[in-house]
Amino acid sequence: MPSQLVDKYYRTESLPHIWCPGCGNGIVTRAIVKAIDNLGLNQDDVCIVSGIGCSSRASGYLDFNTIHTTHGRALAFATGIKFANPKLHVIVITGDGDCVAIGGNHLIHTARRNIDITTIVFNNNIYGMTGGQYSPTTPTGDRGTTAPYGNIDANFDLCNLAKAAGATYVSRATVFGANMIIKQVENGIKNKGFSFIETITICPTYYGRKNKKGDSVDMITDLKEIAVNKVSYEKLSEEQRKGKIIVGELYKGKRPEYVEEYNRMVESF
Amino acid sequence: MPSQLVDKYYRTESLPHIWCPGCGNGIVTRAIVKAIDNLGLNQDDVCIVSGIGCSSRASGYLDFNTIHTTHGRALAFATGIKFANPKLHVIVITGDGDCVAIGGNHLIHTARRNIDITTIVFNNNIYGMTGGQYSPTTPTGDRGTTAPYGNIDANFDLCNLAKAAGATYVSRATVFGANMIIKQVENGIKNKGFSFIETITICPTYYGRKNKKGDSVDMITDLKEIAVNKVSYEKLSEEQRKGKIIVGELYKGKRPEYVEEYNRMVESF
Amino acid sequence: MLRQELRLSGSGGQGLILAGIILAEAALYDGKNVVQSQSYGPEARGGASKSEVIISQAPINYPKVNKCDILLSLTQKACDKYISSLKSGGILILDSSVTKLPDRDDIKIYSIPILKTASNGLKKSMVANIVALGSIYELTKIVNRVSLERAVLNRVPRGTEELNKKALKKGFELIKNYRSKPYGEVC
Amino acid sequence: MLRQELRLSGSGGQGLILAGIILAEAALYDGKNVVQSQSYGPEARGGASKSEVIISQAPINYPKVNKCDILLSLTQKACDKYISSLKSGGILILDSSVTKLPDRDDIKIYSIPILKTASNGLKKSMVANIVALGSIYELTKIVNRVSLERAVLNRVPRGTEELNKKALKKGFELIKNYRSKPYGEVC
Amino acid sequence: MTEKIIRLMQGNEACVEGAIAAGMRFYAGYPITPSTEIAELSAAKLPRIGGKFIQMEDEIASISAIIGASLTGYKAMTATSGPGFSLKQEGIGYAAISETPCVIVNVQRGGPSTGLPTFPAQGDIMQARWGTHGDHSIIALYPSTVREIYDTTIKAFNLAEKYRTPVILLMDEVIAHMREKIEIPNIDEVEIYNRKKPKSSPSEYLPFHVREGDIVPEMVNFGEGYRFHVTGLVHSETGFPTNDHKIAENLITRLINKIQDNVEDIVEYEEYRLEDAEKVIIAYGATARSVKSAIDSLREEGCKIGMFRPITIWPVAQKQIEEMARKVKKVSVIEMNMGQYFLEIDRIAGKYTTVNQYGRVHGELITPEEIISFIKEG
Amino acid sequence: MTEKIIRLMQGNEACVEGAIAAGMRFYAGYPITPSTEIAELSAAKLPRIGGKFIQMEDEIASISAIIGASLTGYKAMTATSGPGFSLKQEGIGYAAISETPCVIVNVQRGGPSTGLPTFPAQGDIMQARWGTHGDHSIIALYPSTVREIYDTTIKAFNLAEKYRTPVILLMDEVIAHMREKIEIPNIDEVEIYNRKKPKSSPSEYLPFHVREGDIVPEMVNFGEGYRFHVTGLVHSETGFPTNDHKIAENLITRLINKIQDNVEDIVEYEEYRLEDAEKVIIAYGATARSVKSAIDSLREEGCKIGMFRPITIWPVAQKQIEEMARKVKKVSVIEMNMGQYFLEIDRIAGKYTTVNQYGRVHGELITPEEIISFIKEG
Amino acid sequence: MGTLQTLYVVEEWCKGCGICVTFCPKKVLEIKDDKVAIKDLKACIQCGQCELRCPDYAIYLGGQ
Amino acid sequence: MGTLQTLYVVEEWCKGCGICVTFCPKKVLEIKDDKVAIKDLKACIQCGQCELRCPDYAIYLGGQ
Ligand SMILES: Cc1ncc(C[n+]2csc(CCOP(=O)(O)OP(=O)(O)O)c2C)c(N)n1
Ligand SMILES: Cc1ncc(C[n+]2csc(CCOP(=O)(O)OP(=O)(O)O)c2C)c(N)n1
Ligand code: SF4
Ligand code: SF4
Ligand code: SF4
Ligand code: SF4
Repeated sequence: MPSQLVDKYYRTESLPHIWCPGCGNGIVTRAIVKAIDNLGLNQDDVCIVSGIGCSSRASGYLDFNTIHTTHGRALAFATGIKFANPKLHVIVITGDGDCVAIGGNHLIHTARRNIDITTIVFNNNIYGMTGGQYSPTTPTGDRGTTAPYGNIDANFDLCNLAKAAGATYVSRATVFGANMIIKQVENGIKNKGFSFIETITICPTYYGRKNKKGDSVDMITDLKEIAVNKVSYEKLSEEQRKGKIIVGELYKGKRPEYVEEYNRMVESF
Repeated sequence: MPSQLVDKYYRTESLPHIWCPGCGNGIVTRAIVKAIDNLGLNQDDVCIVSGIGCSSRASGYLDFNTIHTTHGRALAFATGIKFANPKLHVIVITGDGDCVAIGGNHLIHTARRNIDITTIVFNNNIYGMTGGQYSPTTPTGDRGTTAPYGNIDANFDLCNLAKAAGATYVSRATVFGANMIIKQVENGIKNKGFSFIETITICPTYYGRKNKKGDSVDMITDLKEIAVNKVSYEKLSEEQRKGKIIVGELYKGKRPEYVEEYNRMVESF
Repeated sequence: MLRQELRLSGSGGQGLILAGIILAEAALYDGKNVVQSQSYGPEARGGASKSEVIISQAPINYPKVNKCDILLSLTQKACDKYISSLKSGGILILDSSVTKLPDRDDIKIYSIPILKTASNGLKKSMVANIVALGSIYELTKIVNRVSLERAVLNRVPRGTEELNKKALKKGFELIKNYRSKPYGEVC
Repeated sequence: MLRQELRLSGSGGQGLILAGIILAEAALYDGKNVVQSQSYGPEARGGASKSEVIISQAPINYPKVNKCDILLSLTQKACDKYISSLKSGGILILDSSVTKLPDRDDIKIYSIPILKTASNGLKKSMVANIVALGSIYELTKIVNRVSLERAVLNRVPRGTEELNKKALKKGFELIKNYRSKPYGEVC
Repeated sequence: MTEKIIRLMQGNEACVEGAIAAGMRFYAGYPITPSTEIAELSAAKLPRIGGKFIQMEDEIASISAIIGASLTGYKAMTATSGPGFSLKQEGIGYAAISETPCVIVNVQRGGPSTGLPTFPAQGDIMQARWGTHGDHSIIALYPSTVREIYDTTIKAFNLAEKYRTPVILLMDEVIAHMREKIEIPNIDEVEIYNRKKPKSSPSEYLPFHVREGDIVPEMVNFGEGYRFHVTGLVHSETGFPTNDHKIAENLITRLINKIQDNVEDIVEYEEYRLEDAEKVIIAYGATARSVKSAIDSLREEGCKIGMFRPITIWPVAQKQIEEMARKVKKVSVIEMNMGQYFLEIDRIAGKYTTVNQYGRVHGELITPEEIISFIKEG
Repeated sequence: MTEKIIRLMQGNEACVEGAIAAGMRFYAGYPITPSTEIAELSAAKLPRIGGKFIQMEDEIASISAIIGASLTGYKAMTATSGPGFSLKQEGIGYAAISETPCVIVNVQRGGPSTGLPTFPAQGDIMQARWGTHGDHSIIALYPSTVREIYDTTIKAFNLAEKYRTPVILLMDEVIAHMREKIEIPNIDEVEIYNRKKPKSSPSEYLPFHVREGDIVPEMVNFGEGYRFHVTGLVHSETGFPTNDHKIAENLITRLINKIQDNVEDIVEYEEYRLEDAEKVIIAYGATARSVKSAIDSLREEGCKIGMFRPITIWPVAQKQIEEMARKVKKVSVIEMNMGQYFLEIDRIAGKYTTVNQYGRVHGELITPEEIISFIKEG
Repeated sequence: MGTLQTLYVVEEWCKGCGICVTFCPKKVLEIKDDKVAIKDLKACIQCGQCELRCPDYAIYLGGQ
Repeated sequence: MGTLQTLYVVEEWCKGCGICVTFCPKKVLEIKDDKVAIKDLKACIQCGQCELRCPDYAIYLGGQ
């Protein structure tokens, strides 16, 4: 028998999930569900939209209105859903590849419109589903099956990008700090506008193996060392900052929300 | 007989161009050509890549290696060209729609890779070629044929976005300050990396007419009022900043350039 | 008058598409079948622009104008481009700014100051299209006058109704006055 | 031996795809025709995994294994899933961790401690696939031993050659020792 | 009964009016000539009638958004032209496999690529059928008058809902941009198909199960208390992905058969002067108008000729064309392309009679004169 | 002469090896199952032999980048599968109208949409021909053994260069992922077609003019001193856009005819035991391997049956199929789809003989046993 | 009784990654035959660290 | 002579937008019959403002 939380919010008949042993996706997914539970949202009023990738398989396991879309387009589908039925709390689950490789354009435009969608990126620094190719978040120099000599691309700072594009809630947490993810997802959902939450997760099977990061236990404990909050980060020297990730709530803004603006326009007739 | 500059760098047999009377596109195009002339680049070594739109028609008028690609994809074509033949100075001419509506993903990724391409966006705040629909840079509240009641979308700050995505030279100028465009294009070409130059231009036919901005003379002289440099901007009050545009060189960074990194990798074998 | 084909030509911005629509709508009020179409896109930008109207008692299948019965040309360029499409025996209405008259003796040519009337007489060059409509009407009676007036009022921007009524009338007059001159002078 | 079909089954990560490739390559060194294929994608993630090899004197057209002559199963799941695909008269090689033996009396079953040998005897569970190959060889002589050794050395990661040679030998021995036991005990 | 409204209307406008009459209340799009007026009119009208209009960042986002909106219960539409239609192909496949009703308008222009953006063509006929990857079913309709655009747009929505499928509405620049007389029917005379409320309760609801006697699974909307899953992966009746080969085959064949088995309900066509015809022209869209003119002239000269005009382009009216082919001496396919529908007609009719083709790709509507001389020569 | 190299090689690997042998030195792609190994191997190999590999942000960027690279003189390739192939359609049309040589590999998987990502299908046969908007020409090849993948990839590059066209290399998951014996030919035995240097000087160069006796315009590379213009708009011989109807028609028909007029040079096929066959199966790719097995069995039982296997899928080998159809009692098209190539074969052969179809879409290779019973029953 | 009843394991779901073992501050857990096993239930302080990070929902605290 | 020869107009290209007229600091230019016209050549100081912003390359300074 599963836990009450899992029992209530998961389609338990579809468990165990397809994710590898030690994959962080399950941790992030639970954190999202816990946040929804904490907020006491009605399951019928929640819509989970995902793209394609390991992480995007999460939608199938969750007992809400769920849709597993095409690769990279989750935010565009989500925009259609939210705009059509603003009653729904629309939550997007997406991978780093899904969200910012093929899907980058939808990310920046959804942020620009500040439509009330909460996006959680499962950033495992790799394309997991297709077997370990480097992604736009694979740190420079790291390996993937398509970067056998080390990746020469620079990697995105996703939070920076989301903020520049117009997101009004931007935060980052790691699967080590799973409680932080819960809090951020809660706040992201509460923000009336586009919320962007980057969760740093672990793919021991591909990213870990390709880059000799050890097993899932090594990888998750490493995150403890790497993740620092903004205040601490600012105190670090340039040298010390190398390899560190800033976690926490990085930006909160206030701008008109898209659907509300539309309604305002309609009311003005 | 055209001017020496025009005679040398334009395919004069294709002039006069298709742009409307008073359209700013001709001004920006000349500024680019002038910058190339100032730098003394060999015409055979310059490749102009454009997308689809009024502005993107510029490539056809210019006597370099030129390619008019598909809508939104100029930067992806340009990446192929530059990576394949790094000897070429690759200059991308694109519209606000081309570059950041349909083409937004290629923009952020080209910036991320910091590949040595100079991009000049002809930002006329509208989709000109298709007859005046609002674009991601149409200021909120302004009208387009698809925003008959005023645009409810927020508009991008393109320079901010390009910077957050990783561009290493970011600047903005207006067709009023055409000399500034020339200087910026020169510096953009000189920057070994991805350069992003936003030029604010005028579309009297659609953006102007739809938004009662007067004729081209009114619109171009308005730009004088609107454009301020960074230093002056910072001195303005919140209130005074409304409707202003910051012009000048907004960001210069230093990061490894993509093709050089590739070569470095190859040399390391 | 089974099928009448008109081509209104000039340059982009002269409102010829609207003129075509108004004419078509007037014919529709008359209970006729009608098809209106136009040249489109960047072509219309700067270059020659055209609007076509087919008016017919019978249903209209082929919806394009090939050889037209009536051609209006407000610019030299448009005249040069489309003159060959005017049927033998057809009517050519030219703005008087078009100075190089076509070398055809199988058509009737009317050269009248449409643009000047619109910009001088009415202080609004944007009503040239309505002036032209007035002249076309007066010359061809291709639609009922009541229908034409109704169509004009239905399609012009609110607030410009009076101006456009005046323009229409000016158009009628251009032809009325014109008639008094001998044809010889024009051809 | 016109066409021999093998299916190597177990769970993702047990190196069975590599084992299939090595076997196929060995057969190729023997001058045979050969096709190797495998189950793919997320299926292979966590769940059952399989690798298939067809070895034939004649050219191989249909490249898939339907009913196999030889089945290796390293896990209970794999055994349960694929047992029905083993031909009557075929050979089943089971890891001894597979405790629920299939209820078939038309096949020969060999239950041998492949995984244990790999993880205890060699202190490297990753060579289970090579141990299995050794056993398959010893049991079937489906390829030449020299070819098999060459193929192993050609395909395993640099630096692990010795370890793998040892694993192969352990595999041979598992069968050699096994042989001495009466079949009765297993079936 | 209220008075009939007679208006001069542009083709693209009739499309929007028809869509609204059919119940379209969600439009997402990205402008492109010669379809742009559809977006522009939707932007003006929808906000005023409780509908939603959104201009998306590109065509891919547009089709994604309408699929999302449709899943919440909206009748949704997007419109585009060639290059945008190419970009929407992946999304069309998603709508097909997820059985999400939606209408995609493609106002064809000269191709390939940017081609001749402001000139007409009929070059996307085969793409409408085969543009997305994998086996799937599709419905594509093609009107040829402004009034028919209105009616066909309504039909497109009805079929989309009835068969839970994306429906392609094909037009060409000629009919999209021309204005002609249209008599708008009274709304109560128009048959509108609305999504049925489910008979199942949330707990027994199987989102992709077809009830005995039904054509498609009952469709429930997101947010109505039925929490189901939608995916572009092959899925079982539960909606959850599976690799089961039997289920996969059942799903794909069901998707195809729900259309194929109901061809008679879906196909619509016009027969023009066919009664005693010995020669038949097959044409559609604007070209069919030229063909009518040509036929009238040819008939006057005593030529026994008629036209079969498919309004439903896909699925093809195989039975009707076969029957016709058995009776006539020659079938000519006339289209503004290099021979696309011709291939399908040749396949069907070629077994019984001679089939030939006349096509132009020069950016102009084929004229009656051309058709007359083609028929006389060949 | 050096010793022949015999290796065990995966289909996807043979594709990369063949491409490199053909001169491919630029690869841009985005990973997708089951084509990913092509990207992975290109990433490993190209940097070591003076080539360029780049992973782009998506499939659209990938095809754009290879077109760009090709214009600078590189032989360039991208590889993908169903969903990515749908996304590349606009770019394929651009390559077609701009006459830019490039090779697009589509390793087919079960569709539509995300479908069955790890299982084989042959569902993109028609899409390869008709996936992009507008009229255009295309060449599509489909090998069926690992060795043939190697050879056909070389052929794909040769045809791309010779006819200045995008060439689609179709595969299926079965042949892409299986390993078999391959004898790699000596590089000097392989015929490689390289882009010809122009005869014109920069000042007289007309980038889209076909010289008397040539098939396509001379191709010059960006940066070689010829400053010409490339566009996806309809263009004249100068490369500059035009709306001239005559020029438009000339261009489009030339694009189609350069392929159609040279079908004999382009088509390649295998005839298997056809000599005295009364029944013929048409199949391609992995399915053709099952068909061979089935034919061998059927022949043993005395059934006079053979196979016609197109290696060139598009343009179709119309003449050969016609000739064959005249001689046999029945033609059966067997493919892993619901009847795609069947339509084309039915069109061609159906005028002379009975044509039927056996198709499966369950994600497994059709077995010889199935084929045998299909042939016996029908 | 409290602690004794509140730690549950769903054995079929456990993939044996060992994350819970590492995060458990009281060394309550261990991996046995590739699955989690409760080694020392008495030591459990119900901190929930295991449940919070188990990627497979295979261990949790019940009741209250 | 200097100034006199240095200001050129390409009449066919001029679309009469009037931008040059506005930017000319010396009121050298005017619009006549929808085209630019040189009203007062002597006043021209060759500042190049007109050339810099003429969208149609219809006016420029030559020589040097
Ligand atoms: C259009 C398209 N292109 C490519 C793919 C193949 N594909 C599936 S998932 C994926 C990337 C997955 O990476 P990410 O989004 O980071 O998710 P992860 O699997 O790592 O959780 C790719 C490239 C696809 N399904 N569709
Ligand atoms: C795939 C595709 N979608 C849409 C279009 C139609 N289209 C052509 S240009 C354009 C936008 C032009 O806007 P912008 O890039 O700002 O350039 P401008 O014309 O304003 O200079 C659009 C939507 C197209 N050609 N291709
Ligand atoms: S491949 Fe990586 S991301 Fe995907 S399930 Fe396995 S561990 Fe997780
Ligand atoms: S429409 Fe606007 S942008 Fe396009 S040419 Fe005219 S003025 Fe310039
Ligand atoms: S050069 Fe200067 S002064 Fe002379 S005409 Fe031009 S703007 Fe006027
Ligand atoms: S700026 Fe150029 S186009 Fe405009 S009026 Fe002056 S010369 Fe003519």
